[in-house]
Amino acid sequence: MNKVVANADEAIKDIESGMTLMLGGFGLCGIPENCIAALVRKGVNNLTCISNNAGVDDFGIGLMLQQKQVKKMISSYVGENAEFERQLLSGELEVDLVPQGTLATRCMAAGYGMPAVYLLAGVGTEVAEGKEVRNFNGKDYLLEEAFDADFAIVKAWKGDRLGNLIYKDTARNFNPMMAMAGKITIAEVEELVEPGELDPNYVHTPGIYVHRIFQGSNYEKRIEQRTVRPRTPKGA
Amino acid sequence: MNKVVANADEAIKDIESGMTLMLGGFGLCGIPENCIAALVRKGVNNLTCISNNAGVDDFGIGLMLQQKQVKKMISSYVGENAEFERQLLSGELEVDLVPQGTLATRCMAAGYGMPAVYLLAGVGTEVAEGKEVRNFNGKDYLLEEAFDADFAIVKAWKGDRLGNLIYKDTARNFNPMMAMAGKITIAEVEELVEPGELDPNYVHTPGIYVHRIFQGSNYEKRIEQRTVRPRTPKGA
Amino acid sequence: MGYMALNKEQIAQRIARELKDGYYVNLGIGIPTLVANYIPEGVNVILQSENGLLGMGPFPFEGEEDPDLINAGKQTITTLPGSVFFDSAMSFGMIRAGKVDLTVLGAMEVADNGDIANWKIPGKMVKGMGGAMDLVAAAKNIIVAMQHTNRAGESKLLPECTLPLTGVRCITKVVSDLGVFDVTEDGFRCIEYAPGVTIEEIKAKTAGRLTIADDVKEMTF
Amino acid sequence: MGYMALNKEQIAQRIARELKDGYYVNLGIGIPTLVANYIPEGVNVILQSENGLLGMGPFPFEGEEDPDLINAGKQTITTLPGSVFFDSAMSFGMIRAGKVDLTVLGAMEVADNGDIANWKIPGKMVKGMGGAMDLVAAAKNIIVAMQHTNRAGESKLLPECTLPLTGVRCITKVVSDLGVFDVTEDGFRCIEYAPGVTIEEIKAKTAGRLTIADDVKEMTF
Repeated sequence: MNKVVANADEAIKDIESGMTLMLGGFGLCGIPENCIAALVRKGVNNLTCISNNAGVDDFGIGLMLQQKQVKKMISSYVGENAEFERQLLSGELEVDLVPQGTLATRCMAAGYGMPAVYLLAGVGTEVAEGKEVRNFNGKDYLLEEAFDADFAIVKAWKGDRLGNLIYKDTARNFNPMMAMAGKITIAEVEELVEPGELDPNYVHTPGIYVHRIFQGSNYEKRIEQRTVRPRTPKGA
Repeated sequence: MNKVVANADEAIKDIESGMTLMLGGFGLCGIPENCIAALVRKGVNNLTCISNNAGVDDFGIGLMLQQKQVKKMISSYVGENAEFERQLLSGELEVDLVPQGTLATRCMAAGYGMPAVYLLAGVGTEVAEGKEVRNFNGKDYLLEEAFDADFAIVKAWKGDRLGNLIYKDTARNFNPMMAMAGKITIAEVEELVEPGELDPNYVHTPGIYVHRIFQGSNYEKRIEQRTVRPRTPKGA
Repeated sequence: MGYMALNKEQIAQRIARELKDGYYVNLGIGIPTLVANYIPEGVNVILQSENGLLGMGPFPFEGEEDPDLINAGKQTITTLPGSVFFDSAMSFGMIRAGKVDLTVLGAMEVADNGDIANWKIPGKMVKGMGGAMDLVAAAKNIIVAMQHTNRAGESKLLPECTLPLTGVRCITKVVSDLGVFDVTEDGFRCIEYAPGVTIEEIKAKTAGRLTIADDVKEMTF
Repeated sequence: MGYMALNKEQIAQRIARELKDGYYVNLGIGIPTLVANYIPEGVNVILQSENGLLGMGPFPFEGEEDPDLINAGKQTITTLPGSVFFDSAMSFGMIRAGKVDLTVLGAMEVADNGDIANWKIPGKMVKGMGGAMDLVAAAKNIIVAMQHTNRAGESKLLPECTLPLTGVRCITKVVSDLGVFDVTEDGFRCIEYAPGVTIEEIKAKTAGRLTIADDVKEMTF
């Protein structure tokens, strides 16, 4: 069993215009940079993208927005992106804003074979419009359906030939749920290792969920908000 | 912040008769041996126990059954236990048999703040009796409610003062979901370590879910089915 | 002339031929467990154990049993390179999400519409369904390993199950001691018969609707 | 006569007094983030960042920023001994399950029944709600850090929110530049006023129902 493909272009070769994609990452942290670049090269369009954010103007999903490849974004937060706002206000782009926890849980539901779950977020707000409201134990919940994505594209720290993945720090974020949720799941990793090199107790995404894997290259890993504290002066 | 208690007796001191408990483990693997022993010593009864299995006659939850401490078992499989069967057939014990995946997911739902989820298992069987059936995308599902437990009692391999836990091998099983699901969660661990000793990327149960933790002792870790293969003869 | 029916090892051996390279497979307790011993050369499959393991290895050598490492039958086992542990919720999540390609399990009764009963004998046996209901509800490809008849010689391949169901219209194939049967809209379709077993015997011992495939053939070992 | 109102740091400082030893706390973007700088001596709290971290530490030293280690505001941060990473589903799972003891967040408007609006200005701003709707729907204890009035001097503590809601009847306390207000059945109850601010000014600048606690007192720093 070998799920390894040569590179991002091969991994995404059968992604077609009009498809629904999940893309991992939070802000620019833990995003599948190589696959996004390949999608831009391939030029598919009319995509529906499920991703917590929409990148910034010149990085992440922002690169796909620049090329007008995205028909609809399903996200929780789409600030930091002027081109996004322009396309949205001009009507070129549809957006479905979903509370972040609901977004994560609708991915998880898909990966866990649950067609729908009841969640708290958004009760009494415009997010609830058109949704079933149901009371359990005195509290109202919204019925939220699992997402249905043709491909999930995730970024992991390390992975093996069988598709087992581990993530690093907060670059984990949405990646594990999306990895579970795609009909076909593509994983790009910083380091591809042999089966047996990852400790079986500490794999975050079991390989059964992953269909294709490759070692990415030239990761930029851009930082959105570089915040630091001063060093205590040396020898002071 | 220090969640450490001295021992099992202190950890369970406010568990009272009539309460609902979740107990981790699969068969005799990964069960909270120390807390079960303390519950037997304390002699509380009329308990409702949510646990995948009911132990064997003289170990695990079987020890509580011997003392007639259990009013109701909520489990997926209760074979391997003659005393259990006797109490059940005589009407002393109630049992609610739940498909194993549904059992796990109803624990998870509680830990994830989901009051109910739709699941496949049991549609068209007697498990579906009295439950809402709903069709999503052409398939029928049952509405299954989250469990509501006063205490969850789990067994981990290592844990720290803050309640962070890691499990070993298949001793993980139901423990992580139950740890998330209890109103109060008690963890017994084989090794109690200092914060910082567990790699933050590989903690299975974040300490926020755990209220009390102690290092257990004298683990028997009994094996139910000792199966082995012959060694190739040496120097043959 | 040859055997009159398959023994358990042969049932397992025949089922093993259904495995395809790259499959994720869940093997139930009993005969299904034996299937692991007959995986064909060149076919790599990964065994899922629903208590939380992908990549189940063979039994350990004596003295190397680890109480923390068991399968869903509570047997001591080992791991393989690339194995992964996970919790029970994720385990059944992957089952429900259709990630397991093939499930093999035993049955007390099956019906010609694909129903299966294997968890309860009212008033007699109250062991519980374990993971069987989740598996049959979700798996795409379910093969049942079973004896064709009970001890009284009565058919266990029925027009309708008499015992409480485990799942409805879910099984795809039955391998019994007498033959191999696809579950079709027309009921059981016999596609192979055990060496020495006659079609007449199969007809006599199958209570459910039965058709015989045009190209039915004798099983070989 | 002292200040005429609190600055942002002082609002954060006042909110920090609400932290109790052992609390798990989620701090939103903006003023709430500053609360971490004023945690009282002897009070140990663990900060949750909803992108997947418990035990958020201070900003890194220059040159030690790690792009894989950020908070929900996308700022580079550090960990502390005992920190844990997890995925977004678990992060919001613990929020929904009520494991986070206190949430501090900003608001554009609040209403005297506990409603809050902080995610959308129709036709103007379409950034999205991020995790705010999940947090306000689930947290038991929600403190809002905000300016009492908008740039035009109009009250943001209203009888009813005019902007699209983030959550209904959920906030428990407001700390504004003018004072501290519990949210009660009778609307906002002023329990403290900022040094140099008069009750009359608070009354004039609060459009929602307002009561003044009998033991109302001046805030001290």
